[in-house]
Amino acid sequence: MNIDLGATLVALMTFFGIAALMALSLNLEYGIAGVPNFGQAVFVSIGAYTTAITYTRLLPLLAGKEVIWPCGPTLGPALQLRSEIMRSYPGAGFLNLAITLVIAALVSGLVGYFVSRIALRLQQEWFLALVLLVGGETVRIFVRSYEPVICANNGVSGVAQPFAWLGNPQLSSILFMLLVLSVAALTWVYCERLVRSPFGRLLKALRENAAVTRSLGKDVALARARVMLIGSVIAAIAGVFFVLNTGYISSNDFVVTLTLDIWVMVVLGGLGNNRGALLGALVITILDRLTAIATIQMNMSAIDLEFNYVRYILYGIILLLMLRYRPQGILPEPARTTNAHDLLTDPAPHVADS
Amino acid sequence: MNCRRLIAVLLVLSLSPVFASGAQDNVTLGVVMPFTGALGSFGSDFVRGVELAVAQMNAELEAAGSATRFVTASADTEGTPDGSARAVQTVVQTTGANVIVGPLTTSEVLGAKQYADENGVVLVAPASSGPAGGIPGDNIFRVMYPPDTFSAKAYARIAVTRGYQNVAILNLDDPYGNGLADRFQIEFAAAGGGSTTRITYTPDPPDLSGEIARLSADVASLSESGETAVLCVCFLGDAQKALQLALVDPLLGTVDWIGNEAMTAPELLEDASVSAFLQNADFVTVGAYSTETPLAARFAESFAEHFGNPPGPFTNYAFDAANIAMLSILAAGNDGAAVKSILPFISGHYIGTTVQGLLDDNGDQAIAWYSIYQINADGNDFESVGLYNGSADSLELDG
Amino acid sequence: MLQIRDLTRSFGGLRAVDGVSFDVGDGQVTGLIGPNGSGKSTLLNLIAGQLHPDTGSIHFGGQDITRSSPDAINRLGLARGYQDPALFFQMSVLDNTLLPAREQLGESPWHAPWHARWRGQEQHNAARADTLLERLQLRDLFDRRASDLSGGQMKLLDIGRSLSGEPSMLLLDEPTAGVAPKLAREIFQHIATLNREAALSFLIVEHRLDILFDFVDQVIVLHMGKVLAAGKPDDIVKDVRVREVYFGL
Amino acid sequence: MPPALLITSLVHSIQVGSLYALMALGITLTMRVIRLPNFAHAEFVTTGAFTALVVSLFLSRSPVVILGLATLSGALVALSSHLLVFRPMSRRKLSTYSMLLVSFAVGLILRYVLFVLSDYYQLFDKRIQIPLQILVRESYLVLTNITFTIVPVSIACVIALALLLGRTALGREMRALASNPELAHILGMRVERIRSLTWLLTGATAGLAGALWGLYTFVNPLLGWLAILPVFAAAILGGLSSFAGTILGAYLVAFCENTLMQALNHYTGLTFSFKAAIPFVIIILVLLLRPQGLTGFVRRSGDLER
Repeated sequence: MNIDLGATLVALMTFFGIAALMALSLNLEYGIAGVPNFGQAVFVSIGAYTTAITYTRLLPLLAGKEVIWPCGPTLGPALQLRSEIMRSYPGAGFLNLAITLVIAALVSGLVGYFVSRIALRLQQEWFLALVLLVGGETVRIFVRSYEPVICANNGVSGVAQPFAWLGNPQLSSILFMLLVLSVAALTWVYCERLVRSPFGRLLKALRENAAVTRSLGKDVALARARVMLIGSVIAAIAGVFFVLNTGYISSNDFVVTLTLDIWVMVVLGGLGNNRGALLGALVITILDRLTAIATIQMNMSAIDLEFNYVRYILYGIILLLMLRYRPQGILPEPARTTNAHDLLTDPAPHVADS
Repeated sequence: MNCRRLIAVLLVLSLSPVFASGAQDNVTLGVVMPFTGALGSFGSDFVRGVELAVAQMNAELEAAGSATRFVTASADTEGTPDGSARAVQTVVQTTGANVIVGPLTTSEVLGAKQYADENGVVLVAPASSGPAGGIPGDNIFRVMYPPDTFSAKAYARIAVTRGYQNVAILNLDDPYGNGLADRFQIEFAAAGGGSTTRITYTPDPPDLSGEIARLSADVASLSESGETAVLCVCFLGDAQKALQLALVDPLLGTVDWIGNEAMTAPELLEDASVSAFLQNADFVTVGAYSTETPLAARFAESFAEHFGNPPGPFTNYAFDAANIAMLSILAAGNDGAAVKSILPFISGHYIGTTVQGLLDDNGDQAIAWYSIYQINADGNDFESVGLYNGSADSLELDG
Repeated sequence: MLQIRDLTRSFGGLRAVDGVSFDVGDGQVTGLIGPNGSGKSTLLNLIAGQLHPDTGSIHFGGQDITRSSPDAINRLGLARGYQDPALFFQMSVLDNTLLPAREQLGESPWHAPWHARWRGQEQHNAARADTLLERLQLRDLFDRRASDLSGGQMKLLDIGRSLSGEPSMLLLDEPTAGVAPKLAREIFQHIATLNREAALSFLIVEHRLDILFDFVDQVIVLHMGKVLAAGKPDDIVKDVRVREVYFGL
Repeated sequence: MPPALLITSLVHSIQVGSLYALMALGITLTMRVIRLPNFAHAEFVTTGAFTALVVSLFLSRSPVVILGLATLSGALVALSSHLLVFRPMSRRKLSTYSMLLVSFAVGLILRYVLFVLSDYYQLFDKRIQIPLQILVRESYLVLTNITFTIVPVSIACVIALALLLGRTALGREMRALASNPELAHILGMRVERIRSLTWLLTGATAGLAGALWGLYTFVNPLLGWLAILPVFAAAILGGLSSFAGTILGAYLVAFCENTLMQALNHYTGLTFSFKAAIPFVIIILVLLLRPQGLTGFVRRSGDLER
């Protein structure tokens, strides 16, 4: 078999960067703050749908062209136009990407913020999980039934990644991978800093006992809304890269299974540990690619077993085994997660008793 | 013109550079099809069509003393556009394939388009016919099965010829179903038809009861202004669900039904009550061109010999597509850009199981012949009762 | 400091708190006693804002807090402790103590990623927490997870954590429950010290009357949701009704 | 709205409502007694449907045998997932969300095992082999033997379950466990036995519901999964506490999905693609506006539960 190792690695790392963003987002929300976001797919999809709208409506304007309705009979010409712009107007492409990221982050952040605010009305805690789960499906059904967003079931194709104009697929995919990985790295640093700050301490307190945290004078609702806002922004950015990577936006991607995949990454890696989230994302990405390659191998060696089904069974078994034997994950949350301890071991701030 | 002779000619042409360079190589032919999901059984059958073509080609190559052998690498699209994009990516990156047979549906084709165009990968799609996929200059070739701009005309002609004033449409809400239904409405109006109504259903519907009840109401209101028929543009499984509900509907059994090519399947008639219902509804479908070249019989025979069961519907198209892809690779080498430029030529000179693979500017099949099918007297299979020539817009019905 | 007037709260048909009124003065230590089911815990929850009364009013420091949320009440300077120490068991002793500190810049996600903005304040808070832990003899354990502490230490940390928010009054629910007698007395000595030095007021629900009566300024006896008696510890001990219902004499 | 449309959609509402009621009761029971929002319930249903299909293909076409074996298979799958997964897991004292994830995982595994099996044996989208007969045909009203199986069997099963819970010792014990597990332990009830019986009972109703569902449409591995969210909607609408509420919720969701959807389509042109969203919108609205459900006996908001 003739594996293109370089390209496989680039694709793997790009996937990993995107998965890492999703996992970091959920780790912040559930791992650290204990908000059971079973609607991750919605926030990722907000990034995707924003991309669909900007690439079909805004991109032609930025390149000084007339907008062609992206769906129905004009689907072909609109797609041609997009590809042409992405090939010959790199400036418009980058500007469009920047605007997409900003809009996606804003919309998703606001949705996350308000969902969390509204969800406080819910009486039993797990109702929140259910509302988010079901809310995700509702958004998806709406988008796939209402043409103007992503042409309903058709989806939007031809959302090229921003380096497509280079005309060299290897180089442009490497550059895109670097872009995704650097955004993921920045996000990781940001999340680590959050976790080690008093904000992180507040979130962990919230996770352990929200009622007590509240009685200690903390605005629990606000903290929850804020962490949902940040998590949602990260998820939306992941969503933008997700669709740029496949080049296609379809409502089929943002089903409950996507949310479940992200949960598996975080639980596998270690709830409450950002490194764990990254590790979980890496393991799942590799597993995903390996099973994909294995499927091809099996087809080539004429084994008549549909490995794509087996893949989901594997997911389920891994998740069960993890929850059973290592509920804290591969890399459990460290006991010391804030920097305060360093302050105390440091003799300087030890002031005299009053 | 015979396929083998063409192969022989091409071999002489193409193998000389291979020998000259001394390369002895396995060339990977990618296959991207839905193996899971609602269309899974189609995909598995299509892969067998491709494997048969590859086995035959390899035998010929060996007999001719060539060192080249084809191997297939197949990946699952899960029947979705995004799954298709990922499958193409995986096959290309992990096997070095530059030419891929597949995917199946138009939405899957459009899903993989971005990656294929960007990375110079050629997709040879055997059965995609949605008008939305007709884009000039891209890396997608839809050989053998003509685009639905033609079949829509066939449906319109049938409806008008049979004297239906109105048509109630039930169609799949995807680029294929919508494309065909859109075109049908235009062509039906142009051919002098009356009113049409449309109900679209979401892919993989768990239950079509609402849609069928609505269809019945549409039929009721359309019938007031003249004879009405139902046009069902559905995948086979969905059609079966729809028909089960139609069986007990007081109205839907009283009008005629027209079906799309996916409904030209004997499985549909396994249920005796459905078979009776459709016979009573004067059921007619527009399907794949049934007149077979000598290759078709050989294909069916060797397929049955190889896999122990007869080929499924459209499997011969996968066989043809694989042959076109392999011949193009033999002629131009395993290189996307080269294959892209030579494929229309090779395809145009390839006589497949039904027709020659002449392509238009969009890289789509240009010969648009369809057979018109009705249920046979035994009620267990379909038989061809006529022919529609899309290029000439002529409909001939037997008897 | 704390004025409670005609407070009533029912659960279903049961009147858990029934027309309770009393005051806690500035710098006073008040004991709240009564048999099981007399409504003490409900009363505490009502004051802390975890429950809201059906009728009546609660004023704290001149402000009406009858329907305020627990966090708002805490921010006004009325903190509460828990009977079963409701610590953040997965967090360290120090983090538990630091959490309630007020106006933390680093608690806003906008400042949180930038160390420099909140490091100074955190150092200041850590120094205060250090003093507090020292006083409660928990200084050496600052790095431990709260779940690793002994029962008595947990009680102390619970008090320490409440204090770290710099309240002016503390509600304590059986601070010595399940604690050895020696430590129980120590806990009350801490309370007395805090009351003396920091002018903190206390409202303490307690079963150990022997210790409690040595440290409080005022005792309120609750029975069947009503105030049975209120007054100085010596008077309460002599009160016939209290002896009847409470001591069974 | 044309009368034909109204009558047909009402018949569908009643059929689907009966099926939803049967499934939602299982969900409610697990939720109350086991305290688990059990998503694997979907796959217990699917297992029942497949059992019914296989029995009807190879063993017997008698409805009693088909439904009986399907019920049995649901009960067995539920009990074995309890013994193999849920019971060991619950000893780990996982949070509700982790348990929800566990039930997701169990469902995922079962679902794809069914996928592999039906792929291997070519069982996709087959019908349970009970021939369709039209029993009543009165102008717009058409009723088949399927309707006359689904509706009475579901209702009988629901009534039987209600009697079991209301009138028997086991039912009393289950209710006690539901309302106060600690007390049930202290009172020396055989909690483990009651839990196992609860799983057996929910599994049995799920298996039966699956077979009936398979009669109504086609059998495929996604059958239960596609129905589980509307069923949760029904259960929540009923307040997750009372049987009457759950049944009411189930018929209401079915009514909205069928008759209301039909009306919306007729008067506003809303396409049927939105149909699946209707119960979800209901769940969200109910949870936000009236968290105690239709008949809720849950405590007032703003109290300790927060």
